[in-house]
Amino acid sequence: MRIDATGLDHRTLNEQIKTAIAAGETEFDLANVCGTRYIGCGIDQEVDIRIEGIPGNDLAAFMSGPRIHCSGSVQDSVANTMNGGLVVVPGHAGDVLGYSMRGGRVYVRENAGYRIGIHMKSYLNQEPTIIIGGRAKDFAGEYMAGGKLIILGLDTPSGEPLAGRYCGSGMHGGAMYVRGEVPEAHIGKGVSVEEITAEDQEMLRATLKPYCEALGLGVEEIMGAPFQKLRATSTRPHGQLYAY
Amino acid sequence: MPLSLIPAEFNVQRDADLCIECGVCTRQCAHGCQNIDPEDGSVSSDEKLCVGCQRCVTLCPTGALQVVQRAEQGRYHAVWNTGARRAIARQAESGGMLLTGMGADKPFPLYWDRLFLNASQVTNPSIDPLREPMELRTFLGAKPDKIEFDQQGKPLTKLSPQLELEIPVIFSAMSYGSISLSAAMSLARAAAESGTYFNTGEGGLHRSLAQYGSNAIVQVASGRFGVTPAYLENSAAVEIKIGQGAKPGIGGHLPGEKVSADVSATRMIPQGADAISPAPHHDIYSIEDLKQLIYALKEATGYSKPISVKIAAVHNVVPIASGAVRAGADIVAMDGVRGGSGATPTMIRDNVGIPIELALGAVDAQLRKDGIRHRASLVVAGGFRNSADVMKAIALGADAVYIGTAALIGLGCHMCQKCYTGKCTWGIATQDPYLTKRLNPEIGVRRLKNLLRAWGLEMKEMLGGMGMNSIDSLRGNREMLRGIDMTEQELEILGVLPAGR
Amino acid sequence: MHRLPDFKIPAACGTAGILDRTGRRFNSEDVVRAMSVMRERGNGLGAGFVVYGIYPEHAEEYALHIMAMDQAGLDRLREYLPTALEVVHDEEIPTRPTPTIHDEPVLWRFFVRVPEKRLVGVEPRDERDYLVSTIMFINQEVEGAYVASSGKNMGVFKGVGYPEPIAEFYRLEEYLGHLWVSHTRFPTNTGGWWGGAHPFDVLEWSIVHNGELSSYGVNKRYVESNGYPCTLFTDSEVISYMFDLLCRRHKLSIEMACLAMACPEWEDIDREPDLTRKHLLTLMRQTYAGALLNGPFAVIAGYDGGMVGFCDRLKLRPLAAAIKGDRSYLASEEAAIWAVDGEPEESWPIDAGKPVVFTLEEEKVASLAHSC
Amino acid sequence: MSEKLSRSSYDYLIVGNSTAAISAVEAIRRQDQAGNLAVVSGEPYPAYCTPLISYVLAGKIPESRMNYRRADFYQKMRVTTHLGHAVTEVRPEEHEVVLDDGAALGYGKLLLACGGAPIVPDLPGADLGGVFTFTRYADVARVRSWVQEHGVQEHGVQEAVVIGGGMIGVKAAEALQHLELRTTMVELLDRILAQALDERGSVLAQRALETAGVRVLTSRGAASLPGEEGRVNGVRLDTGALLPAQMVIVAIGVLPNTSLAAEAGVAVNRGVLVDDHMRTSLPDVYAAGDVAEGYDMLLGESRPIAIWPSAYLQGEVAGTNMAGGDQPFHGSVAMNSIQVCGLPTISVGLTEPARAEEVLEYNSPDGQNYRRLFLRDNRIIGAVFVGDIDRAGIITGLIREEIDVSEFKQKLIGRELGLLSLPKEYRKHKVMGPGMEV
Amino acid sequence: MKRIYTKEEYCIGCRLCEIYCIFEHSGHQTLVKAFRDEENLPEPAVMVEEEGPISFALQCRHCEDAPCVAACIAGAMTRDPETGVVHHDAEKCVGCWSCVMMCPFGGIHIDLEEGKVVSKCDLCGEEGIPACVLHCPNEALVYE
Repeated sequence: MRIDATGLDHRTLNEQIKTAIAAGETEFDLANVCGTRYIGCGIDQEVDIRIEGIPGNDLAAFMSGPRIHCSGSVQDSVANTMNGGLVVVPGHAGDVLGYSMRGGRVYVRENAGYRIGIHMKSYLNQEPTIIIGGRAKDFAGEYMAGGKLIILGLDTPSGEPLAGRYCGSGMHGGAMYVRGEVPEAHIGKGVSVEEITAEDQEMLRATLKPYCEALGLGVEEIMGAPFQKLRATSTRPHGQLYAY
Repeated sequence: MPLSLIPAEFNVQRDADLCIECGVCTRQCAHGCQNIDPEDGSVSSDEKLCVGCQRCVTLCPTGALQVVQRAEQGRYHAVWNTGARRAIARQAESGGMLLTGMGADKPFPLYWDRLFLNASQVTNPSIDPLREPMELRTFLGAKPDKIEFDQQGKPLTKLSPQLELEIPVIFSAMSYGSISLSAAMSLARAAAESGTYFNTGEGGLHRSLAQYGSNAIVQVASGRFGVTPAYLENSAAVEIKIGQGAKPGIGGHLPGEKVSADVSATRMIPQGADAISPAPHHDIYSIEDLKQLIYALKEATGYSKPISVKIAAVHNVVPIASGAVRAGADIVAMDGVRGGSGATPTMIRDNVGIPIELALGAVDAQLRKDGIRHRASLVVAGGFRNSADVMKAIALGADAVYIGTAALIGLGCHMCQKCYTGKCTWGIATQDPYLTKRLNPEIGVRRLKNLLRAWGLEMKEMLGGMGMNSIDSLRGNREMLRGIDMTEQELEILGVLPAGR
Repeated sequence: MHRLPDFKIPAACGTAGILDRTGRRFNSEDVVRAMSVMRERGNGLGAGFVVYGIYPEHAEEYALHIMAMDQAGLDRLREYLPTALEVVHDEEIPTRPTPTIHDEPVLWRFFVRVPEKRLVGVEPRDERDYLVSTIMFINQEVEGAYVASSGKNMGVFKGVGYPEPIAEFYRLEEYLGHLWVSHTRFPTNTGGWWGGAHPFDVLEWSIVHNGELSSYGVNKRYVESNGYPCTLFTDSEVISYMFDLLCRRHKLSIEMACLAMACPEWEDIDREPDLTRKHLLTLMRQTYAGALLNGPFAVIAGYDGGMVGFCDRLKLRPLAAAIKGDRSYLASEEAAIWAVDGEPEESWPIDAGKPVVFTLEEEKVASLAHSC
Repeated sequence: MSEKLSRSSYDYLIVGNSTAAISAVEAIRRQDQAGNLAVVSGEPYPAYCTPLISYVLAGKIPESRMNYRRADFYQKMRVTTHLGHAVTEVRPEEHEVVLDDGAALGYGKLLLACGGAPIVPDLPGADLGGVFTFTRYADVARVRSWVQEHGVQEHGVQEAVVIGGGMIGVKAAEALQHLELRTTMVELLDRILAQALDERGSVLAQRALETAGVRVLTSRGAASLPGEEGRVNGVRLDTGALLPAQMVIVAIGVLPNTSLAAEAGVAVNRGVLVDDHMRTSLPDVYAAGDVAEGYDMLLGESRPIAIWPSAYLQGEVAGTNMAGGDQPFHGSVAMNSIQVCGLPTISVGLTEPARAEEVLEYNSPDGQNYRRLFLRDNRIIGAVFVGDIDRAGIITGLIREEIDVSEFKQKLIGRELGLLSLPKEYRKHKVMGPGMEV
Repeated sequence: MKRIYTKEEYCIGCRLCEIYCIFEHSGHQTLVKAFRDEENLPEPAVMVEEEGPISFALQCRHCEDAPCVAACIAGAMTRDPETGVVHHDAEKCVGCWSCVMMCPFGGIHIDLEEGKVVSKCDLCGEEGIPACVLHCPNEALVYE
């Protein structure tokens, strides 16, 4: 189903999509999207949504199932509290990407903004994955409680850090994998930097495979460079704060 | 280990003439204070461990026990009283922030007690609620400005989604995790059976409570625990928690040891890991971000549920509340400085925020002035003790009231303020299976229903006394209030006349 | 003229209204006779009349009846008025010295139009809204002047005293109108204030009221947040604004407006079998919770199309309705109606919460009551 | 027709007056308040508590406590009693029985609950005075009068021998010892109570008897009973040794009283054969109690199980079905609770280690308490409790319900046995029965 | 018949049921006096089993098919055909422990020295609410 988003407000657009899903439609091509918010929000069916243009904030918020393919870049708060599904971004992403994301995957080809992957968490077989092709700004993986946040640093000019300051501060679960190094001064309290194990290596290869397929990259090329792994030193970062 | 300098807080008095050494006290104490000698069966108390929860006192079959707060210890000092010295000793020994539970225990001015309700005498009749219908039914949600009709006289105006309350009292946010499942179950069932609502807090909705979804206000807090499309769907309303009266500006933190298998499943986080709710929502850094989240939730729920925004009453609560209404909130919940909590740093609880009375008076007035009062309902929270407090709040302009502490006391809480230890001997603020059993939800539900019924009866009586038969006529009716012992400014903020005028 | 009180004074009252549905005009004698029967319902501290159809020569202008505390007050008004309105004509309201009537204010009437240019840039572009805000401005800001009535082809005559001397004072027997509504008052405080007497009026809406709204505070804040600052601390003021708000601004029918003000109880709504109506009532109660009048009241509202009488949901105050010939009557006591023209053809005490609307029509009104 | 009028006729006739008969009466009355009902017994007493005869003999309880039911039982149940008249013949064709006085009683349904009779061995001297069996109320009087008659004489009764170390023998020996006779027990097998207890149980029981003063000789048989003047004066053992005794109680077992049934043409094996509704091979004739063969759940075969609870339950099933109900008998499990001179012992089911695949054992540190569980196929098939028997019934329940205990068997053998030892679900659905929510 | 129901999940292990059972059968007017009279302190007919967080009170279930009645060789255990209550006549009891052997709940309390069953729930004389139920602070025992 093709929907021309020109002049459509988000409520109307989403209603059209939801109505069509209820009627059995599984594929959507949204044309001329320019800043429409909440695309895919709250949808819990496995449908395909292709977006031509630039979607607005809260793309894929509270989403649980759809596969969203964007044509270029996206704005802020993408995959907010996302429960499942896929978001593929060939361009860059704004701030607060994947906040409190519990499941599904977000693939960004280029850079991402500030505060990405905050409070990501995993539960049982739900494990959220965010892969950033380029770099991330400050506060990446803050309060991270589960899942995988992978930063590849592709096309990084020399001297540019792969992740900004306070990377992983308050982290108490999950892991960040950085292809290259995060400057020590940028690494948050309670985060340890570890070497990649053979197991990690396998996991990364498997995780990156669909990413590379979706964005036309070579897995082995990416795997060729060394990764480091950032993990929480404790699942109880604030155990010592209080007088009981 | 060096000697602890923290003085005992309580004196456990056991009347030897009455004690039959049955050992009930020793089995009920969760803090290790009451002990039975395995050799001769004699019972004794280690007073340093006593938290004053009164469990042993209540269960003692012969009334042999009394637990009383110790008088000031050592030399009297008006400033450096025992409490202040005890706090310092605790910190000197632990190096940690002082933690506490329940609402602030400092003697803040209670404006409720300085406000008086009106009653009819001669010039208009009071109404007898025993004989005549007395309406407490309240709807929460955005109301239309006016109703428009088509040519045939059919109303064109559509009503926004509403919560329908048979009594304008809601059980406020208490998460499963901070309270036991039995307590949560009691609240949920009592709400359902009394025609009101309970609030999940940010603990998710336990599977056994799913059946009460239509009476659940589900919270979306910064940790987003348990927030899934299904969670949002199975609810009566969704509440974005920005702040809490007991700890404005700071986040929440359920220690890993309380994250049991069941709590983990409900919050959808790993067992044993800390459940941290950061201070801010990292997707809300401004009022337009709030609007973005409000509409994200409206989209996610198909515009079928009211979206509430809960904020702590702080200094600039007026523009915040006004902003929330303009951002599309259907309900604005405000929690005052006396609001409760299962765990909060004492200094924050007792020093940050403002009383709900003043916040309500100011917010309601401003929203009316702005002509947007109908666009959101106001729910207020923070230390509502009785039906008169509720009536006064409604007269000040609230649509409904959240009660937390009152509900917990109804369930059996004895205000020892040790919720954060997870050793609640009343089975309320604990996940210890030995302790949670103590709250039988059958009893809990009955007690809460009784409480609401009793308040409802009183409210109807007061309403009738004021010559009204609908709570609608009290809402914002500040004519029904008079103040005493207040400054002109306080009176002005509350919008009430002094008693005698 | 005493100063305006700054608090609400409870009062009990007697009311009467007489409408000639064919529009035939008559003088004050009938309504005064009706009021005389109900002398016990007042205590001489306030009475008044509203009469519709008295200024056919100025039918297109708004008649502002002004009560000024003194000449200075009137002067201030004279100074202000032309800045806001176009004054077509003005004159003193004729009175005659009457025993027991004293402390009268300066009484003047202005026939005004709203100049087109005034509406430029005003949202919404409605001359009546403009006029309302102008009246509100006068009442609040022009010291010593108060607008007692402001509708077209009608006027309010009121003061401190019993109805008969007030009528005599204002020389009401000289006026002819098709609708007369009167009120006598029993305020509980000692002092009466001319402006505080009934009827209350805003534009063509005039209200006489017997009762005591427990919900006054709510209703006041409701109309205030809709742009009607309440300056007089009387229920009637609030009700008159309510009618203007609901009927003119919200375009509700009179029946709907009354429904908003005296909507059925939830118990009845819950039992309502007609789902469309149930939806309407639910919508009404939720939207107009602030308009719901609670506590005892019996209101006669006059307007350019007739009059409506309605009582609270529990019928705590009396109001009777009657029809005889071309005339329709409303009064606190049925005897007041009999006193005018003997036994009516039909008469009935009106039902709780159900308005009785008598409209001005060419044909005779066939139905008795427009209950909704 | 006229013949039938000349004799008494009952809708329900019960031969026998012990536990099976009484529970049958109660069961019939639960079903049928109207039908007429009679009990006929050769013993002249109202139903009494057979196992208590040793207590009466020992003087531990007065005779007044022998009644199994209250004095008004037969009246309340509207039962006609024909006591003191044994049935000599059953005539199934005529639907009647004949009593020893020649009277005939007609029946609609007949229950044979005539119990068992003690085995009297074919020993020389077994007919001498002072040689008794000990299964009936009358035996108490006989023993007691023998002791009283001869106790004052020079050669009065001072020594007694009990032949047989089974349950009856043990209780008899305990009673005799209580009467301050020097008592010796002779048991053919290598241990006493061999049918009930396992070896260690037997050792503990024997020790208790010995502590009380009873001399116990195992692996010995009686060869003859010498005597003079028609009175027994000793027991000659198969070893040749002579035990002097002025009184001998023979307690080597009980056999079902099948002759009446067999003569009437009822199919009989070791006991009267019955189906699971307690019906015999003849129409309208039922059998229950010690006379019948009951289904042994653990052995998976029918055999006479001469134990009190089984008799009671069979009687109840028979009575229910006679009166038109439909209640099957699920079988029973051998079990005995015997207090041996103050030492409580309970055994349930199969307590021979050879039959078990697994044996769990508990001994208290002080040696006072002993517990053993015998398992096969993850189910308990037998249990022995000595000393601390408080919660033994829980195990009985597990045996009777054939519960798979593989998940929690270790908890059953720990020090504290309780319902807590059982899994929650089982607590809820099986053992707790009505009124338990877990 | 009315029965005492045990709700294991709400039994808090306080053992007040035992205490009030003792008091009820002590013949004393006050709890304190009952416990002071140690010589005549009755055994409770209700017993709390407890292990960690699991606990429940147990008393005679007054079973429909009462195996203790079947087992009793002394006629001391009887089941009232009308009320369904299983009675124990301590006078008749000889301490053979057959009932103990048969009770699948282990709900019969014995005294080896006395040589008899010393307490078995009698539903407090079947009048009113049994003491254990009445005093259960958490309604883990109900009588219905």
